[in-house]
Amino acid sequence: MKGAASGHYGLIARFDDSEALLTAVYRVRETGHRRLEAHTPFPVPGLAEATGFSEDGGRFQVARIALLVGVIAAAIAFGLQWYTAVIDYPIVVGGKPLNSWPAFLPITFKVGIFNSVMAAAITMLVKNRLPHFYHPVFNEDDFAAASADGFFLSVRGGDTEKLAMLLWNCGARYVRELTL
Amino acid sequence: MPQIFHPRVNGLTRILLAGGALAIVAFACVAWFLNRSPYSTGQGAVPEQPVPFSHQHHVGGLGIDCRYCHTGVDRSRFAGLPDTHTCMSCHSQLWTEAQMLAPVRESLKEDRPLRWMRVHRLPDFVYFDHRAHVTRGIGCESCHGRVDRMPLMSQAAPMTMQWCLDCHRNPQKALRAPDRITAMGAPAASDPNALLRRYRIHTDRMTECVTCHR
Amino acid sequence: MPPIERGQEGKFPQRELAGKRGAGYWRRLVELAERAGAPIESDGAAHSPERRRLLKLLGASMALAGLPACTREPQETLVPYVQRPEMLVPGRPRYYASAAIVAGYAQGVLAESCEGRPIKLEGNPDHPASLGACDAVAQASVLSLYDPDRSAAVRHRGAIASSGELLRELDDRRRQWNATRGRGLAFVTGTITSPSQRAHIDALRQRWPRARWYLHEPVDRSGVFAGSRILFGQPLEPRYHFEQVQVAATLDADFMQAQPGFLRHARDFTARRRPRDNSDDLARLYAIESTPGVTGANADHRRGLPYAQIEDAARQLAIALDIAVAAPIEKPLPEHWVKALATDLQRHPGAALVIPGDQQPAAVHALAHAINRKLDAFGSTVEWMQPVAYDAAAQSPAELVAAVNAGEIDSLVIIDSNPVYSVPADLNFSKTFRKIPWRLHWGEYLDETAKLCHWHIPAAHALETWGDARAYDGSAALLQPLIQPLHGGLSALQFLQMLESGKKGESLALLQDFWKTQYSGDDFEHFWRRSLRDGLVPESAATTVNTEISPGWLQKLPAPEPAPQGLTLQFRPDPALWDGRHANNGWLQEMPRPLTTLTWDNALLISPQLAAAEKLRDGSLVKLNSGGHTLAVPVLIMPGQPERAVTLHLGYGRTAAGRVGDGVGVSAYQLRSSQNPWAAPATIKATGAQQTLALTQVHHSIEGRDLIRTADLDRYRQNPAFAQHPAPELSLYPEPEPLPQSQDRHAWGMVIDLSACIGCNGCVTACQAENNIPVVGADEVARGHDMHWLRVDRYFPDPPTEPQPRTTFQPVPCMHCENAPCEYVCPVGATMHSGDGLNQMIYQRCVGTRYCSQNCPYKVRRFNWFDYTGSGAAHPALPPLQNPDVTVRARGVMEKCTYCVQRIASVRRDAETEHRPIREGELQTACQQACPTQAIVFGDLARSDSSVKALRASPLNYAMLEDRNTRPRTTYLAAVHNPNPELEDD
Amino acid sequence: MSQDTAEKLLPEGLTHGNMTGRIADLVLANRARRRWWLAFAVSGVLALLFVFCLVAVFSTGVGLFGINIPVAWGFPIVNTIWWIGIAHAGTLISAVLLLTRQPWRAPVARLAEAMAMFAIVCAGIYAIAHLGRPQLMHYLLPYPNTQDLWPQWRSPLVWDFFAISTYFIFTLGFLFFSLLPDFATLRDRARSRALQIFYGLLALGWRNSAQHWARYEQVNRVLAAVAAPIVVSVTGIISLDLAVSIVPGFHFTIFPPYFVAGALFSGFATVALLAVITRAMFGLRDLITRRHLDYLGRMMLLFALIVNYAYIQEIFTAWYSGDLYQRAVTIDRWTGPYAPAWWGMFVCNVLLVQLLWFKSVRRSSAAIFTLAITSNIGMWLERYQILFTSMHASFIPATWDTVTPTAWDGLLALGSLGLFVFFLLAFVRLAPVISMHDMRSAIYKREQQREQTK
Amino acid sequence: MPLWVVLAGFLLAACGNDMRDQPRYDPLAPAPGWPNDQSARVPVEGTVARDESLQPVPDTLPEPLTRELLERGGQRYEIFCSPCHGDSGRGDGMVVQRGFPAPPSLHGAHLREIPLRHFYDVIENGFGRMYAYGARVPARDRWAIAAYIRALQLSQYAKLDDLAPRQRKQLQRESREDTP
Repeated sequence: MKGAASGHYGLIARFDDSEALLTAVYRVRETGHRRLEAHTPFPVPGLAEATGFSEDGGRFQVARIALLVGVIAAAIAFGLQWYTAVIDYPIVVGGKPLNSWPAFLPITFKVGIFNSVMAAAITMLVKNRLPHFYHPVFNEDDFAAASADGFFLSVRGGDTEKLAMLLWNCGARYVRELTL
Repeated sequence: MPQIFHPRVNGLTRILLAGGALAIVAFACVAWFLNRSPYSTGQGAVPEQPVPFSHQHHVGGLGIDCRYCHTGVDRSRFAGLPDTHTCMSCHSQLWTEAQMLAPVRESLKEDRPLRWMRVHRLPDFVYFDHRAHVTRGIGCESCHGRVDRMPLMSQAAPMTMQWCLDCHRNPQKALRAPDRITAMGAPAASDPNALLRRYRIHTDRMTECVTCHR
Repeated sequence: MPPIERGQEGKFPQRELAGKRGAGYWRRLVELAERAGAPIESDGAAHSPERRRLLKLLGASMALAGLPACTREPQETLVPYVQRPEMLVPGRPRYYASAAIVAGYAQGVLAESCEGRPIKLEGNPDHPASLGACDAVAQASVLSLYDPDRSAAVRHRGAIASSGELLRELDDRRRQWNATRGRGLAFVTGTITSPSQRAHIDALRQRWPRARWYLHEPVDRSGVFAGSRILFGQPLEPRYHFEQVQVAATLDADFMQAQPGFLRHARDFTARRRPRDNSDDLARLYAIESTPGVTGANADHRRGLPYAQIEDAARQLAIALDIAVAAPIEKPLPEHWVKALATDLQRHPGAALVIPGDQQPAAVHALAHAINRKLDAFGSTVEWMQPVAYDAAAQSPAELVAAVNAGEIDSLVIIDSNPVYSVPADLNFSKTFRKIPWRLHWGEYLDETAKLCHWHIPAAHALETWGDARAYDGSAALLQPLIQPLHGGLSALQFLQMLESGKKGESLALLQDFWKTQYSGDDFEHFWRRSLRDGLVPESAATTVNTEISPGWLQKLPAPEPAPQGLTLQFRPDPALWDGRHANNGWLQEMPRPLTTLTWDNALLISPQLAAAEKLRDGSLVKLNSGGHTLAVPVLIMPGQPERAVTLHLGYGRTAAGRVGDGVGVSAYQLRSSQNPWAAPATIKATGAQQTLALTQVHHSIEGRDLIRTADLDRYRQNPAFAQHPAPELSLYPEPEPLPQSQDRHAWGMVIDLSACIGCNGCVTACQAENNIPVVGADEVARGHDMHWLRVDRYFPDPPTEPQPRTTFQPVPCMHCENAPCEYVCPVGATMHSGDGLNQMIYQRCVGTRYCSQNCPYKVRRFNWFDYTGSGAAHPALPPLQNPDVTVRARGVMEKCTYCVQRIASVRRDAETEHRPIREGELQTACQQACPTQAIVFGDLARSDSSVKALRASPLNYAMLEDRNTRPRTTYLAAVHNPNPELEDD
Repeated sequence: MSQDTAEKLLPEGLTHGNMTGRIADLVLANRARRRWWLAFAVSGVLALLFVFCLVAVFSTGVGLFGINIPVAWGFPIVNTIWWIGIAHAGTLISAVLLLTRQPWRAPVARLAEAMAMFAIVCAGIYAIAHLGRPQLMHYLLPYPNTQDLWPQWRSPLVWDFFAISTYFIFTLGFLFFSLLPDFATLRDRARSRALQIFYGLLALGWRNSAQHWARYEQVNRVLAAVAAPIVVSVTGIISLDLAVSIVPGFHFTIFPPYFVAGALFSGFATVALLAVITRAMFGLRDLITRRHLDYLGRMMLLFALIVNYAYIQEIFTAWYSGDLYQRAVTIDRWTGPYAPAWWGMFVCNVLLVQLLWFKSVRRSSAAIFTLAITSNIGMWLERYQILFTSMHASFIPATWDTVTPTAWDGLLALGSLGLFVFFLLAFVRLAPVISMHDMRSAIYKREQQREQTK
Repeated sequence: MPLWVVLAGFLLAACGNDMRDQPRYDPLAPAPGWPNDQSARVPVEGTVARDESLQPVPDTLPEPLTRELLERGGQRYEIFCSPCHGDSGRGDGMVVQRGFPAPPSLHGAHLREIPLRHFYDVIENGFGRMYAYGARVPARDRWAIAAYIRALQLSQYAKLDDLAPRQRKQLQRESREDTP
């Protein structure tokens, strides 16, 4: 099913290998385009940075979020155990002290880990905007190659003519228009 | 590769995700609420009794003491229900013709007991003891509500374990003087802690499992 | 279309259930009840079921949230009294004194009655035969009260008949008997100690003098009276006073388990054998046994001899004591042993006692009592009295068979006896029995005999009727009914009265009529009520007789015979089923038999030596041949069994006992002969097949672990603290706080005296009765799924082949460890600790991880592997019997001894309500209450004056596995034995 | 790793395109073969058997298992621990190899992850099935209830409950993220609309964008970093189930590391087993090479040695501690009713694995296959003997008893294997058995290295 | 599908007896199949329980007259008697006001003379229209009520001389104790 409304989204160019793509990315960014995406079948080192992704992407980097959430969750888990065992319904068990804090650690750890994993996963999906089933780049007929051996660069908006020339000049195999 | 999905799917996805999250929260809330609602505690339900016996009339109106009929409250774990004889103590003279009391008279005549529907029903694994409460200053009203205002008996308190524990952790608010146990609408005791000492209530023991479960 | 029989509404729907079997019994009852009370419209309106069903369906499918459920669960009802009896407060149990009849003799009980239903039996402290203790058989009789297999209707040729027809038929018969003065009429009874029954029987005999009277008692005590005839020329019965005994020797007498008065004997004798102080003198017990029994297991010196050699041993002893009897042909006992025994006996004149076994022949009795006379025991440790149950006129089953074959019997009335099952096989009784033209049976069950009778009349259970019975010392107890007969049976007096007068009398009136003839005072009413309340008729004990041994007794002794060569097969009454009469009782079937720990089966006890010789293991099937009959029996290796003797218990192999007892074990009666009822030559042959035995304990060696600490008296006197082992040096655990000492706080604890415990398992059944412990059946027991909360561990010495093993017993309930390992591993907190030291088990919280059991070092936790109590179970719980104060556990939950927390709660609340401390003796656990030897003491460790506290301070007190730092609240007093120093080398 | 090892792990002539095509076609193009259908049917029947047995157990009671009072934990717990061990290896292999950037990870990681996923499912089901009242499992959760009750936090089983559920979610996430780019590949290559939608939904709209990849690698790194602690802690907690208790054979402080090693041992064995089967079944001998088998064999040997050390340590401790009960248990293991289990374990885990010292053995498919099976059997026996010998004869001799497994035990065990295989077979048809994007990266790395060498 | 079957098995497990309803008879529970479905049964006529007294009922108060006894009697009088006899014993209780035939005043000459035992017997066995209260009022309470009635009468016609000397002293002592 085609999209109901059609309009112009941008351009997409296919390159033969990652180097060509990388140089094209640099070139296009030099001309001031910011809304571009490089599509490669595997992670190409440096490519993401070239498209404007910063490795330690600010405060909301996946690992940091994971750590933070994990620590908070662990604290909550410990607090819950302590509260329930010491405050809410203290009962003597096996002659052990009410606040058997070493026994609370495994769950504290588990809950921390669990939440940090969830946080990492969710952060990744959210920052990648990921359940995103419709995207204009899929309107490109050959885009399937991006998951095998195709290296693509899609640029949104901008001055179509100039950009197309630039991409040709960077050695694109072809440059095509992307509809909305 | 052609597009697989319609653009609207993106929005739909978001709605579904949000809806899913919301549904989980809603389910949790509903479950929480329902668990404590009269629907599952049985509060307020009025089972149909063989005789529409009105506590409002007998207790609120006539001022008969609870123990006249529930003779076991201060002697046994089980409060006891009046035998037919107890009803007939008065109704051999009052309303001797009333159709409404026909089952009572039948019962006496045929030596067949009345079968009252249970209103308060703890699970069998809970061992509640009326005597332990009634002789230690907990009045009927604390658990059964304003019986003197109930035309037909219904359960007033949730009777969940949490409800029991609320009082067992802090019984002061419910204590009464010994002569006020069966009184309805009695004001709270002025010095609950004195009563606590007077009744020698073991607040430390009262939340132990074995107090109520065996 | 056949007419459907319907039970009348309100009455027990017996007809529907008659003859039905299977696990769904109670369920079927419920269905019947539902059918009987068909729903009636509330407003008397008219609709057909279809329409209602439509509505219900709609209602169910259209429940609107928030409305009180359209169709709730069926409402529960409360059914109060029409007129509540005085003093009966629903929810509070009341107690009635009565008596349980164990092997014919009365044992005083108190029946706990909840709203008029008997729930549990406990010992009557006022009764001389129990002194508050209660054995397993008496405990279990309340289960048989509610046994759904009990006979519920008069039957004629197997079909249910009306009692009117029966009366008409009886009238015809009685007219005939009156005419012939009873010719051709015969009665069969068992042992009857009831004075009123005997009076009625005497009346019958007077009425029909030509009628014959046969006594059939499979476990008869004829040897006792035959022995006394030899000595005194008249049948007398000895009464032992163990409280006086300093040295006792038994000649195959299991007086702590299998003889009348055994509870009292055990109580009295162990009281002399437990040290409370290291200056105490302890009594000493020598046992000579043909089969290892409880008494022998507790003896200081024990010798096992085949049945036939007991007499030889008696002769040896008599000779050693200078009694001029003929010497035995071979001397079974070592000389030094006999000598030591003789000197020991002689050292305590007037405090020594030799006890002959009830099943031993007359000669042994005569010899034993001659020895007693010699030891000045008459009048001190043994007294003679008129027999409690002895009927000189009664004839034996063998004579009955002869009479029948001679055609002299045309009517047979069987009074609560089961000869078809239990008459020895050589008489071929059932075949003869069928020849009798008219046979009538009165009994509780439609048993083997009843099925072969023309008429069967259901008997009321002992807890349903008025009656009386005498105890071992002859004192009479009155039996009160605790409930109206559930199945409308007749009491014994009613039955006898019916025979006598053709009318159905009133049970109470009949009994009172009899006792009015016995009572000479003027205030009969007071006498009567007092006897009922106390459970004992005052001053009714049998009169003692001062007699002397008649001079010619030696001549009356039979000559010594050579011991038979080859294997002897010995018979024993079963400790639980006795002669088979309790076979349909699940509690008894599942009670681990003392010493063998076998349940649900009888096995041939063989000695380890024989087993080694025949290459037999526990459970190996052998072909047992005796007297021309052969049985396939599994064997069980029994250390201490005489090498050339094997023992088989009576009471199994029933075919018409009921759904519980049918087909359990094999019937020893098929090998028994009427001539030689207690021992017979036999052969065994291994078959190579194997059968699983439902044993509750399969490992018999204590493996050198210090779980049971014992010492002999000398060592104890030297080192009273011998049981105190040094604590582990380094403990990772924090020390617990000391016990609370306030008046309000309790610290429950238990001390079990290993010196006193004789391993009788009475406590196990008491706990079962008190705590709604289910019966699980043989397969489950065999899989290790037994459910008793209290087990009695029994250890044989290593190696098991030692000829004279000393067996040790150790009751193990939950220890209520202060640092309970079971608690901290439960993920849901279903088992936790209470402030007064109980290890609480909260069933409804348990999800069944079984981790607690893994971590309980004592392995006292039990798990409901299947639904053992529901209506689908093999032995479903009987609702009227269950203790209403104890949860009936469901599938998948763990359970264990709770220290009878329901009793604690109830007694404590009584005391607190009355603002007083708990009285001494007011609070007893069920096991404590039942124990004949008072080996179990329970109480409050926080009270300085409690007996538990005192025992805890004893140097003998130790905790099992104390090195695991579980700090149990149940501790043990180490056992102290009193062996004869002269027999040190034994 | 030197460059030539990387060389040999990948066949020549492998390009992004043809590699992707080959692996994707295993899923998309090839019709399932008879062998597969047969195996699928058989395992399906076994899985149904599993379900049937579960229903029987749930509706009748855990008494169906061969357990009783001294031995209250039987087959279900043995199998739980065993399956969890297998699961752990899967996760750990994938994660640790990722973190340490082992070049031979790519072809075997997917197998390891899938195996972990299905093993944890089996383990979880077993853990529930062994409960007496599984319908009340929620009592282990801290949720506000009208009884005001909470779980008992000191119990290792509560830790377990959290551990296994955490681990389940983690494994699911790990597997899914590993699959995400491959789902996109399959989406892009699928022909039928149904498959496009199926994989399209699973791929979440993955666009292979550079930034996607960047964050993807970040999250994979986080997951991998977390994997090790998770695995160690989960196994550790499982082992604490035993170690916390005072049962003589359980009460060892060495249990956690010992269990981890054992888990890895059985896990590597299972991966090796699957690798052998996969390369044979799908003709992937050039992608999963003998070198890979060699590496797997080495890992098996390594962890086997650790496990052997633990055995020695355990025996030594029992002897050295002087604890009567410990010593009795140890003797019992060798001589008691369950001695065959111990000796079987000894043969499998101690003797046979020594064969792996030989390179020829490590590189032989058949040998690895055999040893993998024996190692799994050995590890199962190890768990079996730990549980049964420790429990059947503990402190009080009167309580000693043995227990025999019932038919239900056996059927359930068989069924769980069937379920595992069933899931694996289905997985193999629905998802690529070798991680395509990892392979593409590997090829790219090789190209880069060649560039440099040029 | 297997999931559902497992779930069904799970539910089966949940269908079992969860101990909320146990196969046992709690007080006054119905017993299907027994007469009138009653689990509570009447003890057999003529049996004597352990807690029953063997002594004949005495003619006067069997225990010393204490304040505690009078208070107990007063409380029980309020519960069981006052609905008909009224708080003051004049036969004007609430139930009488609603049509129950009026009982005679307890202050009638006849009743002031009558021995205490009479009240005991009437409570136990009933009298005329008054049903028996023996089941509701245990023996000690009967004496307590009787004593209280006597005290009520005395309060109306106070004559100390009517009391036995011992009781008189008792009362005086009690009242003396109470005054400070």
